Amino acid sequence: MFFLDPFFYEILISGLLAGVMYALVALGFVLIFKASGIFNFAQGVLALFAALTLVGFQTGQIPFAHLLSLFGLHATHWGAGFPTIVALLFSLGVMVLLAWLIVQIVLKPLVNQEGIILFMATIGLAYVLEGVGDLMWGANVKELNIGLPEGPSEIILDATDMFIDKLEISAAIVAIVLVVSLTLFSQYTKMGRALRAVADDHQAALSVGISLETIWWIVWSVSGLVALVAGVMWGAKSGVQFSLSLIALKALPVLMLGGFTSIPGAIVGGLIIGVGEKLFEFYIGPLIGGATENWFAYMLALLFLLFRPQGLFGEKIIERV
Amino acid sequence: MKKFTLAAVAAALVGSMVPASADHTIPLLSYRTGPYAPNGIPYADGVTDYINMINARDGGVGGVPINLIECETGYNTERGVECYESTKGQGALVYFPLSTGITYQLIPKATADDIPIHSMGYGRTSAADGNTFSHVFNFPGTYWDAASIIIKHMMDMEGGSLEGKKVALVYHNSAYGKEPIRTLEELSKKHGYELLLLPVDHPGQEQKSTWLQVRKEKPDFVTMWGWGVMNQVAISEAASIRFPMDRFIGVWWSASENDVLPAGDKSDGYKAIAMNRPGTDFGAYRDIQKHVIDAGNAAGAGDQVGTILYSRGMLNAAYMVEAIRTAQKIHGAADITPGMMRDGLENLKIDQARWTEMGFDNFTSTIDVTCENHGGPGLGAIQQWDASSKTWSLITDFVGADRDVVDALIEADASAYAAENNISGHCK
Amino acid sequence: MEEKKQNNRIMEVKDITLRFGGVTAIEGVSFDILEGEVRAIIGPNGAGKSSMLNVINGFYHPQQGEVWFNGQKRGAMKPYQIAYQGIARTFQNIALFKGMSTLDNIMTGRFTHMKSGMISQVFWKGKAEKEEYENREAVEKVIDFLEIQTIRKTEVGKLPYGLQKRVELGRALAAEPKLLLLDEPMAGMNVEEKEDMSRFILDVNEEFGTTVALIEHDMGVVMDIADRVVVMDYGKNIGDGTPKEIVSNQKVVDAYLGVSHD
Amino acid sequence: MFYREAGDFKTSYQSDQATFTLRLDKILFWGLMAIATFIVPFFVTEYWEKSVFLPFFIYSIAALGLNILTGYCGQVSLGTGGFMAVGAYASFKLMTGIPNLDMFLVIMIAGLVTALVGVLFGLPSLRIKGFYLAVATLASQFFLVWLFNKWEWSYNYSPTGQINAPTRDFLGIDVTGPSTAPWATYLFCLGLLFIFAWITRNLVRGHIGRSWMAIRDMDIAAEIIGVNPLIAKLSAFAVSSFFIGVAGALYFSVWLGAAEPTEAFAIDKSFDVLFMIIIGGLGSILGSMIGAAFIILLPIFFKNVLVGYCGIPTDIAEFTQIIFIGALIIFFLIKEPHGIVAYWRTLKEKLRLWPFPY
Repeated sequence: MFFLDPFFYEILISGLLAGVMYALVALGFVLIFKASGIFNFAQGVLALFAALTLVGFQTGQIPFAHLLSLFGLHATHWGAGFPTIVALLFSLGVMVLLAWLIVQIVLKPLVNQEGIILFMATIGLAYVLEGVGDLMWGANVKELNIGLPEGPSEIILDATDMFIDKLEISAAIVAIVLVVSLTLFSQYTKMGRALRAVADDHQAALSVGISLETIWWIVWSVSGLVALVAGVMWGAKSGVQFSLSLIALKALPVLMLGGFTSIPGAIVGGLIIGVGEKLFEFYIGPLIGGATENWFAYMLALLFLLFRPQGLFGEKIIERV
Repeated sequence: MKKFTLAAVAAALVGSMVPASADHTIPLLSYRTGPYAPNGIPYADGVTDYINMINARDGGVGGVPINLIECETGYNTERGVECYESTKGQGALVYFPLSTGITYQLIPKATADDIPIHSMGYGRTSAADGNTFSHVFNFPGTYWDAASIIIKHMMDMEGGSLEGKKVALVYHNSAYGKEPIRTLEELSKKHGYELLLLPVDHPGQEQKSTWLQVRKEKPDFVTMWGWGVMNQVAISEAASIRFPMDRFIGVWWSASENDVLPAGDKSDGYKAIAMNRPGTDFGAYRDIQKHVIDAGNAAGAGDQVGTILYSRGMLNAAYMVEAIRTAQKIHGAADITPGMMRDGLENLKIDQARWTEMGFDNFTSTIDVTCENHGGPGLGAIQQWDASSKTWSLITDFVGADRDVVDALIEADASAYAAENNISGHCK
Repeated sequence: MEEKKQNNRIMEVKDITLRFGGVTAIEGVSFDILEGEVRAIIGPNGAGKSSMLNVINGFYHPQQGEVWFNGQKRGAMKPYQIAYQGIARTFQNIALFKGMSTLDNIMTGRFTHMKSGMISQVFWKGKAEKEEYENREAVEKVIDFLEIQTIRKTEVGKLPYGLQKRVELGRALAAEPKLLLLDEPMAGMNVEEKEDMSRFILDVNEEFGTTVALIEHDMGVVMDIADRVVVMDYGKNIGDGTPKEIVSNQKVVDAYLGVSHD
Repeated sequence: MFYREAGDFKTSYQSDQATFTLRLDKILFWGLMAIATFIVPFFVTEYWEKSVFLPFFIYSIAALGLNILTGYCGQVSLGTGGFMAVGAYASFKLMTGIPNLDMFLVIMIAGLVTALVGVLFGLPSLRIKGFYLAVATLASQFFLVWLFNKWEWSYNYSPTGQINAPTRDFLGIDVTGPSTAPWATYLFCLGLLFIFAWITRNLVRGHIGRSWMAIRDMDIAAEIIGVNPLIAKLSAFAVSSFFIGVAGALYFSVWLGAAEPTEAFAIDKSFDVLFMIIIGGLGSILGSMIGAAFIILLPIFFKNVLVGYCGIPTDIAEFTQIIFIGALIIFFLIKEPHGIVAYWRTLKEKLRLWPFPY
C-alpha cells in the first residue's frame, strides 16, 4: 500500500512545501484581481523585476551598465553593495514607486474598461518590465543569497530520515507570516477595510470618499511586496534570471482551483496542486513517461472546476435574468 | 494593412538589400535574451571577441577580414529562420545556430542552399554521417559520443564494470534532452546497467519529484542533459538530497559556471563532460586581451571572459577561422564561397601542433573531419567543479566514445533520414 | 374583447412550487393564459413574478407542479427547446446582445426559423443565402412595425434605454411566437414612452394575434391593456381576474397599498 | 469626397449584406488582392517569403480561428499552441503515411483532425466561463504538447521527437520541403488565407455566427431565444480549431519544415495569438490580420531598424524593442480599447462624412 511507502510522506510534505511556493506567486494575482478585477499577466515579470532589483542593490550593480557601455562607460559595479536588509527595503521602495507609476500611467486612463482590456494592458506592462529589467540589470544568471538557511534540515533528517530543505521551510514560514499579516491588515486597519470595500463595490467605495487611485496604488504595492517575496524564494533556489518570470504559469492552476478572489483559496489551492502533482508524478508519472507535472496541475484544477465552476473559494456564480 | 506594408517595406530595405561584401561573412545566431540568455551571452561574446582578435591581429584570414553579423534568435526557431534568411543574401559562409530546434530546421534548407552548418556538439547527432548530411558538421563530438564517454567515466570510477548498477538520466524534456536516450539504452544492454529516465519539463524550476525519484531508486550515477535554469535547480536539488556530487555528471551544456554557482558550496565536486580545458592560460586569450579587451572592444558587457561557455565560443570561432583557411588552401582563392567553406570544413584537420600555433596549446582534442565522418574524432574529457576556488579543472584526458555502439546508431538514423529524403551518399 | 375568453388555454401552470435552497420563491401557484389575450402578472417586488416567467420558459425547474402548453403537459425541457415551441420573451434588465447591431439582434430573434447547415453557411450558397434574405424580410417588417428603421445598423449598446427596450421587443417578436412573455416592458420609461410601448403591445396582440403575458408595476397601464390579471405576493397567487375585479380585491389592495407584512 | 455611398440606400437585402458596402472599399480590396496575386509573386524573395509573408499569412489564419472562438463566441482560449501542434502532427503523419496525397488535402484533413480534438477540449466550456475557462484551456495546451513529446508513433519513432516535412506538392507544384519556390508557397498560403477569411465572413454573417455572438454577449438570453449553447460553443470550438489546425499544419510543413512540440508549440504561441486578436480587434476579420502583422512584423521591423540601421548591439536592441512594443500596446489600449481595427473604422467614418464632421 502506498501509505506504507516511506516516500509517501516525504512526497506529501514536499508537495505541501512546493504548494506554498506556488501560493506565494498566486497571492499576488489574487490581491490585484480582488481589488480591481484585473488579471495581472505581469505578476511573474514583477517577481523577476523585484528579485533583479534586490540583487542589483545587494551587489552594487550599476543600473543600465550595458546601455552605458555604448557610450564608453565600462563599469558594471559601484564597488560596494548594500547590506541585505537595506537592499530589501530599497527594493520594496522601488516596487512601491513602480506601483505608483503603473497606476498613474496605465491604469488611470483605463478605469471602467472591460476585464479583457485591462488584462491586455498588463501584457503590455509585462513586456515593458521585462525589457526594462533586463536592460537595467543584465540578462545573466545572478546568485541570490539573503542569508536564508539552505540545505536539508538536520533535525528532520535525523528524526524521520526525510530530506526537507530548510529554504522551503523558511518559505513556508514567510508565506504564513505574509498571509496572516495580510489578513490582519485587511481586517483591522482603515486602509484594509477600504480595500475590501473596493473589492465589493467600486461605486460604494468611491462614494464614502476613498480614492480609487490610492487603493489601487496600495494594492499594487502590496502585490509588489508579494512579488518580491516570491522572487526571493524562487530566486534563492535557481538564481535570478529570466526563467523566474515563468513561475507565473505554476500559479495559474492554483488560481483556478482556489478562485481568483480568495486569499485562503490561493493557499489551499497551492497545497492541493503541490501535493496532487507531486503524487501523480511520483507514482503514475514513471508509468506514462514522466514530466507530467505541468499538465497534471491544470487537469486537476479542471476537474475541480467541473464540479465548482467558480473555484474552491470563489464567490458563487448565481445566474439570473 | 497599411501598417503591414509599411513594416514590410522597411524590413526589406534594411533586411535583405545589403549587398554582399567582399569580407568573409559569418552570421552569429545568438541569444542574449530570453530564458537561455545566461548560456547564450558568454558563447556569443567568445565568438565575437575571437573573430575581432583575428581581424585586429591578422587582418582577417588570408588577408580578408571576417564580417561577423550578429542576429538575435532568443532560442526561438521562427526568429532563427528570419536570421537565416536575412543573412543568407549577404554571402553567409556558415551557420552555427546554437539551438537544436533551429539546427533541425536549417538542415534541409541550408543543404539545398549549399551553405554548411556547424552545430558544435548539439543539433542532430546522426549528422555526423557526412555521407548523408553533406552540409552539416557536428565535430568535435556528438551527444551520443558524450553519453558514451560519460558512461566510460562511470565505468572507470567503478573499476571497469557497471554490471548491476543503476544510472539515471535527468533530461530536459525536449528533442535536445531526448538525444542520448537511445545510446544510453544500447550501452545499458552492453554493460548491464539499469537505465532510469527522468524527464524535466521546461523551464524546470520545480524538480522535487524528480529528485525524490532519485532517492527512491537510489541510482549509482546520475547524468544530466539539462539547459538553462534546469541545470541550476537540478544541481541544488541533488546537493540537497546529498547525492554524491562526483557521481553526478552533466553533458557539456550543463557544464558552465552559471549552472553551479547558484548552488554555492554544495555543488562542489560536480562533474561534466568538456570539449576544452577551462581557464585562460592560453596564447589565444592573451591575444584577445591585448587586441580586443585592452582596446576597449570587448563584446557584450565584457564580464564573461574566461568562462566555460566563452571558451567554447572561442573554440567554435577558431574552428571557423581554420576552416576558412583550409578552404582557401584547397581552392587557392582568398575570397571563398559557402560551397568552398563546406569543403574547408570537410577537410579540416587540426593536430596539437597546429593548435599550439593557433594559441590553444593543450586546449582541446585534435580534429580530423572526413567526408564520411563529420563528427570529428568524438573526444571528450571530464571536468570537475571546485566550489572553494570557483574553478573547473579537467580530471581526465580527452578520450574517445564507444565507436561500435555510437556508429551503429548514427548509421541507422542517417540511413532512415536518407531513405525519407531520397539522399544517395555524396562521398562515393 | 369578451370573445377572447372562449379561446383555448394556450398555457396553464398548475400548482408550481419553486425553491432556491431554503428560500421558497413560488408556492403552489396556478393560473392559465388564454390564446389571444393579454395577461398581466402583477405584484410587489420579490413576489416571484420574474421567477414565474423563468419557470414558463424553462430557465428554472420547479420542484413541484406542472406546466401545460398548447394542451400538452411539458416534460423537462431546456430553454432553447421551449423557444422552438413558440415562446419568446423580453427581460426585466435588458438582455440584448450589446456588441451586435439592432438588425443582428432582431435577426438573432429568428434563430428558430433558420435551419441551413454549416456547409451551406460556409460557402454562402443555396439555402444559407436564400434563407437569410427571406428572414431579413420578416425582420424588416418588425423594424417597420416598431419604427426603428433609423437605428438598424447601430450597435445596441449605444442606444438609449427606451430604444433598447423596443429593440428587445422586436427581437422577441421576430420569433413570431405563439406566446410572448414581457418582463416589465415599461420599467424606467417616461409617460410618452410608456404610451408608445402600450400601443405596440396592443398592436402585436391585435394585428398578429399573439398571446401576451406581461409583468408590470404600473397599474394604470395594466388596467388599460390587460384582459386578465393574476396577482402574486410572497410567491403566492392572491388574486386572479379582470382588471376591474382585481382593483376591488381586498387582498390585492393590501399587498399594494402597503399593509405592512412585518 | 469619393468615399461614400452612391446615393443612399440599398435596393436589395443582398447588396445591404454584401461584404463591402462601399464601392471604394471593394475596389481597394480587389485591387490589393490583384497586386498580391499577380504582381507580388514575381518579386517575392526568400527573405520576404520566409520572414514576412508566410508568418503573416499563417498567423492570420490562426488569429482568425481564435477570433471565431474568442472574438465572436466569447470563449477565451489559451490552447492555440496545442491545437497548432495537433494540426502539425496530423499533417506530418499524413505526409509520411500517404506520400501521394495532395498538400491541400493534407492541410484540410489536418484541420479536421484538429477540429475533433478542439471539440473534445471545448467540452469544459459548457460549465466554465471567463478567465477560469482561459486557464482551463491551458490544460489542453500542456497536455497536447506533452503527448506529442511522448507518443512515439506521432513522430515516427525518430530518436529525438523532431519532425521534418518531406517534399510534397499542390497540383504538381512543390509547396513543402527545402527547395520550394518562394512564389509557390506564397501563393499557396495567400490562397488559404483568402479562403479562410471568406469562410469566416460567411459564417459570421449567417445565423451560426449570430448564435456565437449571442452566446458571447448574453448567453442566457441566447438560450431563451433558441440557441443551444452546447451546439453553439462546440461548433465555435470546432471551426476555430479547424482554422488553427490548418495554421499549425502550414506552420510546420510549409513555413518551417521542422518542428519540435516543446519549442514550436509552447505556451508562448497561445499567448501570442491571443495578443494578436486583442490588439487587432476582437470579433473582426481585418483585426485578426492587423494583430498578426503587429505581433509578427513589428519586431522584425524594429530589429532591422535598430540593428540594421543604427547598429545597436542585438541584445540592447531586443530589450528596447520589447519595451517599445509593450508601451505601444498600452498606448493603443488607452487610445482605442477595441483594437487597432476600431481606429480604422473611426477613420472610415470620418472620411465618409468629410467635410462635414457631424
